[in-house]
Amino acid sequence: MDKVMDMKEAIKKFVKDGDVVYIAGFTHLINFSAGHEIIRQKKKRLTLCRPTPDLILDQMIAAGCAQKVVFSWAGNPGVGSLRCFRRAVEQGVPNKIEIEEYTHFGMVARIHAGALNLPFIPLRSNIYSDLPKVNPNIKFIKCPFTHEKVSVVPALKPDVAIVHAQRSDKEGNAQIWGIIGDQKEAAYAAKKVILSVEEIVDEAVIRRDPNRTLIHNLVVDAVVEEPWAAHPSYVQGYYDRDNDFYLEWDKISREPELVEKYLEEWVYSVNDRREYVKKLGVEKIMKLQPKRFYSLPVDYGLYL
Amino acid sequence: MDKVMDMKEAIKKFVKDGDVVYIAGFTHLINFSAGHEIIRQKKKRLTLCRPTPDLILDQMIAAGCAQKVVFSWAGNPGVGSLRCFRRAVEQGVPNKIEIEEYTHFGMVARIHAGALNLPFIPLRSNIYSDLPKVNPNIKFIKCPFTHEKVSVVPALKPDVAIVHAQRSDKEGNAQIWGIIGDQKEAAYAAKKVILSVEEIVDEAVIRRDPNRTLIHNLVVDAVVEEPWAAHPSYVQGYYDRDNDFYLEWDKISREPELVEKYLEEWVYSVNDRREYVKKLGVEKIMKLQPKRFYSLPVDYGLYL
Amino acid sequence: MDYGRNELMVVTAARELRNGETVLVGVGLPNLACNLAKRLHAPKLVMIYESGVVGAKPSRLPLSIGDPCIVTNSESVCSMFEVFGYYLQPGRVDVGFLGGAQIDKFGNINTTVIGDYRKPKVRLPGSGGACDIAHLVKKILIITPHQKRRFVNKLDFLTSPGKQLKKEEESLETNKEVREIKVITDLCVLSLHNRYGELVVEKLHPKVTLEEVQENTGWKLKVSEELKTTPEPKKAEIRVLRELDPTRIYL
Amino acid sequence: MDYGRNELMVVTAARELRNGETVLVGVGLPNLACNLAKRLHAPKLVMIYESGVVGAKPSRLPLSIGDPCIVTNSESVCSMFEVFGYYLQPGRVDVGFLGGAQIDKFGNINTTVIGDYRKPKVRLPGSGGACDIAHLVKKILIITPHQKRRFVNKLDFLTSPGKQLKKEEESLETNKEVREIKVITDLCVLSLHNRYGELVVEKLHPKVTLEEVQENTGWKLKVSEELKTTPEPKKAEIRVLRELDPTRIYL
Repeated sequence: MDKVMDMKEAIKKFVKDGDVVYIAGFTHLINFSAGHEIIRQKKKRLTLCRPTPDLILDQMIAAGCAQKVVFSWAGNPGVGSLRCFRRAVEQGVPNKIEIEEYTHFGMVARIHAGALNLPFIPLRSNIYSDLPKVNPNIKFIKCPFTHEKVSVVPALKPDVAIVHAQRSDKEGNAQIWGIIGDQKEAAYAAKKVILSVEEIVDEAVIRRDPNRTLIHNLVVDAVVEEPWAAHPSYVQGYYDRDNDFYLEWDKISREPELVEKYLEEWVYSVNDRREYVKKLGVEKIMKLQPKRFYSLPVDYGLYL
Repeated sequence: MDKVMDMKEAIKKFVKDGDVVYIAGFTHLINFSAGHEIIRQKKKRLTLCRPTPDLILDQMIAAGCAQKVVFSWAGNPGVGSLRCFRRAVEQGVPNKIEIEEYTHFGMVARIHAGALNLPFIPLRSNIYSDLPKVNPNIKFIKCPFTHEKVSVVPALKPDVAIVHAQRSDKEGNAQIWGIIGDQKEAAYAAKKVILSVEEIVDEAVIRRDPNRTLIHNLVVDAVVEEPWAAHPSYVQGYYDRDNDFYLEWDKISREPELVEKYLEEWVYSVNDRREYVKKLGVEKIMKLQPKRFYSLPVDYGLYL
Repeated sequence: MDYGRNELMVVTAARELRNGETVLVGVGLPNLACNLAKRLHAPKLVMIYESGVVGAKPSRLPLSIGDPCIVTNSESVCSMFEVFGYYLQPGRVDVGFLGGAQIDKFGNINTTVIGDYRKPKVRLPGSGGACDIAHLVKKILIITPHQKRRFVNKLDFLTSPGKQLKKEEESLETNKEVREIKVITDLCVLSLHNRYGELVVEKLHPKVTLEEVQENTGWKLKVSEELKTTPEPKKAEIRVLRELDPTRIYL
Repeated sequence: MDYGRNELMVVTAARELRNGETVLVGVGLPNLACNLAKRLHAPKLVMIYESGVVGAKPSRLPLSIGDPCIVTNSESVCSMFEVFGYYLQPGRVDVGFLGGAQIDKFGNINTTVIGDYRKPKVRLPGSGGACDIAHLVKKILIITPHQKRRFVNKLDFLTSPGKQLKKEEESLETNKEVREIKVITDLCVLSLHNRYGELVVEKLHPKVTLEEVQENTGWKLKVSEELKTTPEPKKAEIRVLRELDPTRIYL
């Protein structure tokens, strides 16, 4: 019944070769710790789904974990190309990968439909684009009421979703603030859910603000207390995005050898996130610390 | 540009005879103040939409404002019948009303689709029920991907939505906690939105906790500062539900004469909500006050 | 120990709830049954209210399922669309409590109308979430007084499906297997039984006869081959139950 | 006052934004243009980021549209599905900023691939929200360097529609009227014009000739009958702009 475990155990238990894996997070809360552990455990033939693959999928693709990528925008945000992704698509290095692409709205609508257990969902997009020509999963139907033509996409129900949050209790009731992206939908759509958090807090902290709970423990299979799990992505109120690393990756990822070296140094030679953070060093940690800026409490009232 | 006005002006400006009106709120935050003002201004031939008509529609029906009711559960929650609603449906008193009914899921899916500007939305219900036989708006289609049969309902886009919230700034950025029901969807689905709040707060209060903002000012047309607007419904943290009145209404509503008397005393003879609250009296006000029970603040971080 | 009819019904319903199950709670007796189970044998019961509150710890007995006391100190609050969409529709709710003005032998329920839909004798509240719940939960529990006008041979209107008779091959419903339905009355416990394809008398309450049950039922009842007597409430059950409703609103 | 090419582009784009409009902000130059407009002539401009942040007041220049500085002190944060669903899809966004590797004369954009989709020469990032934005906003603004390889006669892939050429009668798109498209380059401003049905040169930047523009464009350009010269940036515009990007990341 106890869901609390470390990342090693969580990945071992819930990610299988060939799985459809959804690592959630739009810029914010991207679970690099889980991605690195998947690389260390040499998981293979994964179908990796994310609207924005970001550096984490770039690294997983370079490490040979991916068979297919389902996405909507494969770039290095604010910087440029995702070069390992491109090498795989353009040259089949280190292996050929299949791609399946949507618009952002299409991707989040798919995971939203998955969370709702709907077979499909309509959206007003796609109709004038070439995307439906290369993706048979973008179809068009007529509205049964207005007879308008509207595009539809199928639900996405990953085998595993990996989400990161600021905090949860040990059952996995998770609270998130800042950009919430696709975190909730991913958790509710997936068959298994690995939740990692910056801190596990007492149940009472969660219950003091139930409207803040984005993910209920019912859908959570593993709870991992993993501070700094998101670096070089960020956690609102806990640490800043490491923009320098996003710029640096642009250089590293130009050369397969440099990528190899990076993975060796920061993933394979590192046992877990604790070691990774130690390696990051005090200076980096201090530099990424924001100033405190608290919300005001709200009154729920005690009704006796 | 200034949206702040009193309830009289808001109703006058935004509710027209014959309009489709959606007063939001599931048990919580039901805007009785707006309902009473609509009665006072003798609005006619309204199509009134609410999953749970509750006492507010019972009173509006009794006052002759309604031509049609779109709903999913027409009862007095925890008490029994909505007797004025029944008299209208069973006996055409004070006037015949048309009804259009759904399941709860169907109703909230309709307003959800309206908020999203989708023409329709699928849901997994209705198929074994007699409801589709009496409501042609519940249709069935085949999923274009899985070929399963699934029920669909059309979007609901009211002319006016009336929502109540704990607080907003004067532009109408509204924060709600406790049961959020259909408040957000109603606001985003409607052509015009009247927002009333227990308190108008400084913009800075809202900006300290942007994840708490349920309704953005973009969709809000009128902001009314109206303490106790929800009584005998309630506002989480501000005042309790007046369960005694819900029980009392069961007696009042048995006799059209008693209803008439109630409306005369508590609606027609009262100029506005301030007078209504004065009439409620100190004892009642004090009795409905919960004890303070605050959430804990969260840290958004200041990123410089 | 002395106990009332409602107390026996609530205790019997509570025993149908298992630890770790997720239950969609209604007000009144169902709410008492859930809270009783949670305090006794099912501390990990997850209580979901259709108002959007999940993991509630109510400080008092709520009159409605939207009471502020179920929000304060709960684990999570979501919108109404979300409670149906994220919990009920994906089959995350094990048990749903329903009630109704009319029930037929397949566990179908009418909460819409007595008489003709267009010319109602009595207009009832309608579906609410009941039809959705009936489509989507694994197990339906019904608590109701046993009266002939309620246990009818033919419903005036089928609001919420029991056995989901009109099963169509291409249908989408999550729970295609024949699911469990238990009807707990003040006379007996009826159960939807695979072998009979309809509700059968499974347990008779203490001192109740089969004849008495049949007299109050609008169709010829089948009886389980393993008919039992409903166990009497234990002292602890009655004690906790009365703590839950100290002013005897429902008991 | 001296100014750079990017500064002129940003100032020109900023002037296209009106007070009270709602704009879907991209990173880089579009973000600068929005913030510039907001500080000068359009204080009521509502900035929406596709990351779900509405009414942002960024304390620094964000590198990405998901930066934490756009969250702190914003008016509202919602999920990504909600920002597309509640703001873009109902037509609540007036202006969208787009960019692209290739643009054709109808304002159609390619951000997907150079070469064949299945055997790409260069795999670009893909649509992101661009295709959705292009379907659903009233006005599209494009800021881009003016190069022949960008301004092509035929796109390798149509990611995001400009004029929405393949208009089908039964289509659902919100903005059925011909909407406004402005392309702001380092040479000129092109505008989708009803009369011509394609992009026409509307304004030439100071010291730029029509020949220079044509040389850098892959199709025969039409020119507005009321061709104007782009007004030079004002001192105040340049001053505020440089305050916004003090370390000259984009300028």
